[in-house]
Amino acid sequence: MSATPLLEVRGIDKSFGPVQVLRDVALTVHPGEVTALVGDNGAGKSTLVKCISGIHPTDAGEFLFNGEPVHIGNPRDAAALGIEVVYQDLALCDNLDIVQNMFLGREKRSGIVLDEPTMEQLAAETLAGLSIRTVTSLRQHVSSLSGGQRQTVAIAKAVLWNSRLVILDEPTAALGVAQTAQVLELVRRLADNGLAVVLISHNMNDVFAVSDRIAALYLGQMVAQVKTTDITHAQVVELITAGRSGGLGLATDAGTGGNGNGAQPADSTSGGHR
Amino acid sequence: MSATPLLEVRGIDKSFGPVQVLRDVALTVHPGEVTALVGDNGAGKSTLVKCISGIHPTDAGEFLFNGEPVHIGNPRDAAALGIEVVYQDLALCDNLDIVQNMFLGREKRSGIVLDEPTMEQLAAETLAGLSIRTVTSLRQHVSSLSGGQRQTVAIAKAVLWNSRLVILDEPTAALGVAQTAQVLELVRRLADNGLAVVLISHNMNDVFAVSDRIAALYLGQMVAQVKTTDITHAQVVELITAGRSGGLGLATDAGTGGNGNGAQPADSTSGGHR
Amino acid sequence: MTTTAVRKGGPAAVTPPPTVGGHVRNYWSRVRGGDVGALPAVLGLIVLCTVFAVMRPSSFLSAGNFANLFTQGAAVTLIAMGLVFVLLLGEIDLSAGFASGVCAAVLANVVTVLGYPWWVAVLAAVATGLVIGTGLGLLVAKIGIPSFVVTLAGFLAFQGIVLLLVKEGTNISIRDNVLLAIANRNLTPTLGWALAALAVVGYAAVQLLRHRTRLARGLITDPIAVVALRIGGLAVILGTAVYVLNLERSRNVLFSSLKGVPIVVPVIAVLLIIWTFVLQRTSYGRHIYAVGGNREAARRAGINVDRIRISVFVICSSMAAVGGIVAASRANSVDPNTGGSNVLLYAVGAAVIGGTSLFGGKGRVLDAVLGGAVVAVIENGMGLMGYSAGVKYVVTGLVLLLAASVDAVSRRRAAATGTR
Amino acid sequence: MTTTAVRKGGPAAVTPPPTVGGHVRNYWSRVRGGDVGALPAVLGLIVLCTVFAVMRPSSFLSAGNFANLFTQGAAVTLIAMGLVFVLLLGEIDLSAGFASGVCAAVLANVVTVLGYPWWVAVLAAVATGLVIGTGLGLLVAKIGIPSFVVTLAGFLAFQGIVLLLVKEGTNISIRDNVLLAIANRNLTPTLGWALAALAVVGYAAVQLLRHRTRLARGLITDPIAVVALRIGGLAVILGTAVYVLNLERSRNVLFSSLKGVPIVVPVIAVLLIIWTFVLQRTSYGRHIYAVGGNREAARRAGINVDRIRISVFVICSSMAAVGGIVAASRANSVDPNTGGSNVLLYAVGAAVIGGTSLFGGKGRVLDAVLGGAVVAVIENGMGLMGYSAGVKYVVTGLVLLLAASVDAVSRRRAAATGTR
Amino acid sequence: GGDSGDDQASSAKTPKIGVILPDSKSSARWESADRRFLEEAFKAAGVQYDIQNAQNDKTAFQTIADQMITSGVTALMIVNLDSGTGKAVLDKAKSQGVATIDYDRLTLGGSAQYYVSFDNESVGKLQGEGLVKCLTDQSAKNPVVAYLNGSPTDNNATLFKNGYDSVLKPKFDAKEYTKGPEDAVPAWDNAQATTIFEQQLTKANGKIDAVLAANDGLGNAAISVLKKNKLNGKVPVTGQDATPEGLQNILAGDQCMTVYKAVREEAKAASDLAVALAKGEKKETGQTVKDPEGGRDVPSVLLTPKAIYKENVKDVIADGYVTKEEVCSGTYAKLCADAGIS
Ligand SMILES: Nc1ncnc2c1ncn2[C@@H]1O[C@H](COP(=O)(O)OP(=O)(O)OP(=O)(O)O)[C@@H](O)[C@H]1O
Ligand SMILES: Nc1ncnc2c1ncn2[C@@H]1O[C@H](COP(=O)(O)OP(=O)(O)OP(=O)(O)O)[C@@H](O)[C@H]1O
Ligand SMILES: [Mg+2]
Ligand SMILES: [Mg+2]
Repeated sequence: MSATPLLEVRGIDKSFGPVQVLRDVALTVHPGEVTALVGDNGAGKSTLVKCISGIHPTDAGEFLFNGEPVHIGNPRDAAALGIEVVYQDLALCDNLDIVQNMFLGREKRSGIVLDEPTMEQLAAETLAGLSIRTVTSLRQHVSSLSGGQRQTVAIAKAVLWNSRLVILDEPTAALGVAQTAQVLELVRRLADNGLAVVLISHNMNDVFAVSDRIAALYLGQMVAQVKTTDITHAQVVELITAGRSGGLGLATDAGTGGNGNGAQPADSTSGGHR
Repeated sequence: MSATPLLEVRGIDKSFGPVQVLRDVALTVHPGEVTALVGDNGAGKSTLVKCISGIHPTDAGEFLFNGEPVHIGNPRDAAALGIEVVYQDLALCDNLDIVQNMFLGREKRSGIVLDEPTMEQLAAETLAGLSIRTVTSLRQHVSSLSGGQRQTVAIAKAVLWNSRLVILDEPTAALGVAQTAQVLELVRRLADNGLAVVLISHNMNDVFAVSDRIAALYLGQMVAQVKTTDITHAQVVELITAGRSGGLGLATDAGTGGNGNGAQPADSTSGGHR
Repeated sequence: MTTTAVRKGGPAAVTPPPTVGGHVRNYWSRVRGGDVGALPAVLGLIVLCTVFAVMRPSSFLSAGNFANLFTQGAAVTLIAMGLVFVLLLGEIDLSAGFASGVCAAVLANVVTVLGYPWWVAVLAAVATGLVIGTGLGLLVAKIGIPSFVVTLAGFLAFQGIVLLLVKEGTNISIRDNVLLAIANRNLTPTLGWALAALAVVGYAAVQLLRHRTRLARGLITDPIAVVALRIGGLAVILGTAVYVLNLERSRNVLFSSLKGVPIVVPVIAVLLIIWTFVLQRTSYGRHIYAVGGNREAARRAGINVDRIRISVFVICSSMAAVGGIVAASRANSVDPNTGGSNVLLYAVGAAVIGGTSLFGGKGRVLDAVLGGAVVAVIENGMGLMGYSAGVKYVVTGLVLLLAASVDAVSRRRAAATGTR
Repeated sequence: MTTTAVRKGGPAAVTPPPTVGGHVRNYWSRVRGGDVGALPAVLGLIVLCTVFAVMRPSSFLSAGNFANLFTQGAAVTLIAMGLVFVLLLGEIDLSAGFASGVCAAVLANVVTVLGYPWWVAVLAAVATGLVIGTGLGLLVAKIGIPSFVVTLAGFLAFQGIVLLLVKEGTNISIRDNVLLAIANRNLTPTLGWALAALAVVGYAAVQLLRHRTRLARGLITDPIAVVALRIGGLAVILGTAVYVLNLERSRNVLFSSLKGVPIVVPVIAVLLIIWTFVLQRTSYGRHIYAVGGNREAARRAGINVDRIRISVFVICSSMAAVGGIVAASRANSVDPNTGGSNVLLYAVGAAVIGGTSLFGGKGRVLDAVLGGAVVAVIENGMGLMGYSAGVKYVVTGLVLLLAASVDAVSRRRAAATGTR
Repeated sequence: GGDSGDDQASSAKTPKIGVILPDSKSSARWESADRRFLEEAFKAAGVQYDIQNAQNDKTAFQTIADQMITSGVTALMIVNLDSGTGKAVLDKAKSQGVATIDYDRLTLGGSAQYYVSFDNESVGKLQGEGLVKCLTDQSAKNPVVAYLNGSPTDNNATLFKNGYDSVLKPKFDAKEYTKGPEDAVPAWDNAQATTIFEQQLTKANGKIDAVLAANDGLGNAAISVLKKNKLNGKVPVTGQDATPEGLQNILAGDQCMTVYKAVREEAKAASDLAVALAKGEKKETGQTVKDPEGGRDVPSVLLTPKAIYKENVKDVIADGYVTKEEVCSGTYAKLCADAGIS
């Protein structure tokens, strides 16, 4: 674990019309670590990810990347910082084939011409590492893929690049047994190579198997961010479903949107609202 | 377990253009039982479900419902037989709200006018049984729901009706811990009430927790259909990934599309191709 | 900022707006969140009217001009109302304009050439619309030709049929008084007031009944004060409109008197109410939205998608027939250009300006009326400006753009907050 | 039926079609599976040509008529080629027709009224197209007005601008020989053969190079025999066409000789190759498909969606300018109807008939050419039939429907197998 | 804009004349000639006026009429798009006490106080006679004559056709001439006319010896195809409207003749009547036209159109209808000089 976190977000508020989905959320992500983001359905996990990756503008909050304040206005900004995301709603172009989707926005070229052979080779290699055995052709449109195959393409797309932070929103939800194992192994390998990884999952076994830290969202508030070794399975489930567990989590039921977590040093600074 | 199966399909072939996805598949579903359908990514589980529910026409094969031969040409035919399906690619109308989606195609009416209050009440009650706590309003468009919330709406939609066979394609993939438990409990309850339930899942714990029988697909072939009590966790994983396990599964690697399963009585009849 | 717990309890837990203030706040944050409803179109309309009122104060703002507005926009609005149904499915009907021409030509032939009474002619015209719509719908839904191509073929063929029906280059006059009255006469002032009162009372009854039912079932409902406000609002708007239209607007009262609500106004109003009811309160309407939003999901829900697709073309062509009848009545005749020139583009434009999406799943019949009003105001206002032909086209385009950008900018937040 | 294991091995495991027979079988099952490519449009075209050839054997099948076909369809085809880009994003450009009119009017003014040389005029016309496209694109992408409304406003405004540019109703003649040559003159027979040979050699080089690269990398590739077959096919088609066009088609050889490939043919061919290259082989083209297929996914992949949206309008209007230049050349003059009447509908129709989707994400520039050919054949054939105006419209509509249903029926299996 | 009127209600008593022109595309005359000459005449008479163009759209036509009545015109002059709308407008105006004039086109069954026009049938007649003259000059034997009629939706096109048919039909019947292909050109669209004529030529296997084109635009379309087939100058083509382009084609020998309508005179006559009516005066025209539908004798001023051949192109220029600069540009300067245009 290194001293400066790779990404630090503070005081994030986000509303959709009358509904406030995130309130004063803070999150710290360290390089070389897998941070698991857990929370109930509708807690705001995907929304938080989309705020970080520049898809949704935030109502308030600040982003520090490598200790520097940054502004992420759209997905291009995020990509420029080296942030790669696998979204829960996969966001593949159904009218393009597997290779085209995997290299979308960052096509390999020779001159101005697309370098299809290179892309096809790279795609094949990456997919081979993800145990997907039933894809008939890499030139198949993604609309004809099974749920798990689509998921795999989205994951493969994100790990193709030399990024610094990889965020995976429920990447194994549609995957089979072998494929899930491969992805978890991949996640671990990425972190071991020095990348920061954020993993969203509802599967506690997976979370405890690969993560270094666990951050728990409850009804749009960050109720805890602790080391995986410092917390038990049961405690996490309690945090997810009730918002607190023992000393962790919300102080009172209708408290000010505090970040009652144990492992976050910059806690006091994130109280300010803009 | 009753004598005549509620649904029996035999000799199903299905190709998409040059790719044959299902070959000579047979499946038997009994009322009062949960039949788990397992298989690797791309094995053809969702395709089989879509053939049963009339979404895809089959190239060959026959359907027996309650022992009677039936033709299922489109989803309306399936609905008329009392077959309800939760699809993996949920198929909700993003431009409609939760209540409208749940009653789509079977709206409650008083006279010719839609009976909105009744529908709203029924929807609220059904959703309440599925532990979804973060839905702001039942009049929210489903496009604004989180992944798990959408999943829950789709499940709630399927169980609203007095059906005889409920098929759920990876229903818990996006669900949180508590919601998953609720859905599994619901699945069990449906079967105990005498319905036939088909559950597709990649999670072996869930499969063993609720199912009475397990049917395994491998590369488009049905390699086994056995009682859950007759098989072990490891054996199922082996069937999924390799297509056979001990005496179960494919006889040879390139065998004729046989149904080498133990628990299916009408095995010999399903060999005929049309 | 202290945050109160907004969400708790069961799945139906909602922030109930129990007070008027709360309701207003709720509405405002909905608007800010992009759920703007009719607001942008109305704003666009207000901007337009202001512009024209400033430039031509006496003529644009006169009672006579206000009455003209309705008859001028009626045919396009009626065709646009039918088009909304087709657009809701993400289809298009390019032939609607000339379909209205064909129906008008049938009307004229039956009433003038063959000499049948007016109601036979009207029935014949609407029946023609039904047949046309069925044909188009079958080709689209059963054979699977894209609606753009089918209706482009219809656009050409119907143009030819109109020509054949009116015998190449001449025109057929309409002399029947009932038919002529539709677009040219007015209700008596008393009848105008009576209909307005009926509308307000009916609206109040529906709203209050709904309020009571929902309260009784324990469902969330708007506070009674808001309901009363809505009813009051309608009463004020209708009252003002009827009052203005009942003013004397003859240029020369000695010659003749001219006052009252134009007959097309209740015609449009009744059709608006009927079609809105169909779309919002029947399962048929619900299915239209479903097929438009996600055809595959609708099919999986057991909806007979083909039937829905055919039916919208039938509705569209029938409304085109009604539009054609009004156009024929207004022109006192039918000629080969009836339903031609810009009628179709204006009708589709009206629906789109009102807020109906070309991609299906989003739209209301009211959109057609509001958008039709925008188109009518532009035509009406431009008619008062006295530009030469070229300049007039250019300015019309710019004014349309102005109205549309007011609309677009006020919808802006929708995209910003991700609610689309 | 014995099933051999079709799928095994790693993710890139595919059934390689190593033999010609295998390749043919593979193609056929792809067609049966709904992946039909250009086949339906070509079938429709064949049916149309057969119908006209049977009804008017001597005149329809003459070399002269074959040459006419190209010049008659050129302007619509060029505009349709640009429209494909806009349609690929699921947008529409209703103003393309009159935009071509504006550009043609600029051309005529610069060359005839101001007396500049032809190339200045062409540059001015294309520059006008660029400016128009940029304006439309900015309004759509930056202000967020639906493209239907923006281009409807453009449709009106440009109509006015054409009127103003041609001084409200007069024609401006074009007397410049170079400009007149574009749509009215032919290549010399030798040059025709040379260009055809060049095209075949170029195609062969590209195909063989690609084949070699893929083989070298160990990727799946078509068997060399199939590649050779394709090259041979192109050679035969081009050879026949050039041969027929190089036949003498003057009515009276004593007066003058008339033979060779019309100049518009290489113009269209070059633009077809350029734009196909852009769409299929550059990342810009890839991004157009991505934005059209799923705008949100494209945005998330870091594509600058606004820039893409603006650029397609620029391309569309520039191609409209080229179409306008050809139209002006063909008519020897520019009048207020240039780019008006049915030009726009025919152009969009051409793209859609060719197989481009109105919903975005699906289409090729070749579609515009094939669809343009369908439209041109219909107009050409109908011109030989000698019907009265009314009957002609009706029959044109029906013939269009015929061509489209051949297309729809041959696409049928696509829907049946679920591959769309 | 030509609206010289202020927008005040007080203007109700002062005379104000509204004019509705039909379109700007079927013929160049409406916007480039009629508007100009009417404006000149009204300005000279010192009355307020408002001239608008309905762009071939009946709805717009009625809307403009409504607006003019609303804005207080005292006399309304219309060129109807068809008799139905025309009648509706005239009747409405009459019921509001507004005086009315039919300009150029008679509204059948209408109620206009005056009718001022060229005789459209005689325009067609001149075209027919012109074609016969050119063919006779060429001493053509049994020539094949193709027709390019005007818009099928335009009643005037029918009237022109009646005119030239009255001249040519006897020739066809007498087997002196052969009737070639005949097509109507939708919306008078020149681009479509090009294709239509090209197909006529293909259909006739190149055997077309004369083209009766209903106006100069259609004529030019035919000429462009003839040029392509190197037949220009050998096949006489007619026209109408005396546009600069048509006159140039005549000078170059590609077009046989055009029909010139002295719009200035027509405009002058109409504006005189309108000014009188607007002031509440009555004027005698000494001539009437029978309305076949209403059975009414409408007081009329009828002007005669004039056939223009190479010899008298200069008359059009001398009249100020087109300028010498418009016609005699570039290569045409020499041709102009040859034709005696100075
Ligand atoms: N575009 C939107 N408009 C309105 N509300 C939204 C929108 N997107 C999300 N929400 C709401 O925000 C809340 C959080 O959604 P989010 O998708 O972040 O949940 P999540 O934690 O990812 O849940 P899950 O585990 O089910 O994926 C939900 O209540 C959802 O209804
Ligand atoms: N419409 C289609 N066109 C072509 N191929 C298809 C189509 N639908 C599915 N396939 C192919 O059929 C195979 C089986 O797909 P299916 O969706 O049934 O898998 P599955 O067992 O449900 O997998 P998962 O667990 O990933 O959901 C896959 O290889 C897929 O690529
Ligand atoms: Mg989520
Ligand atoms: Mg599946």
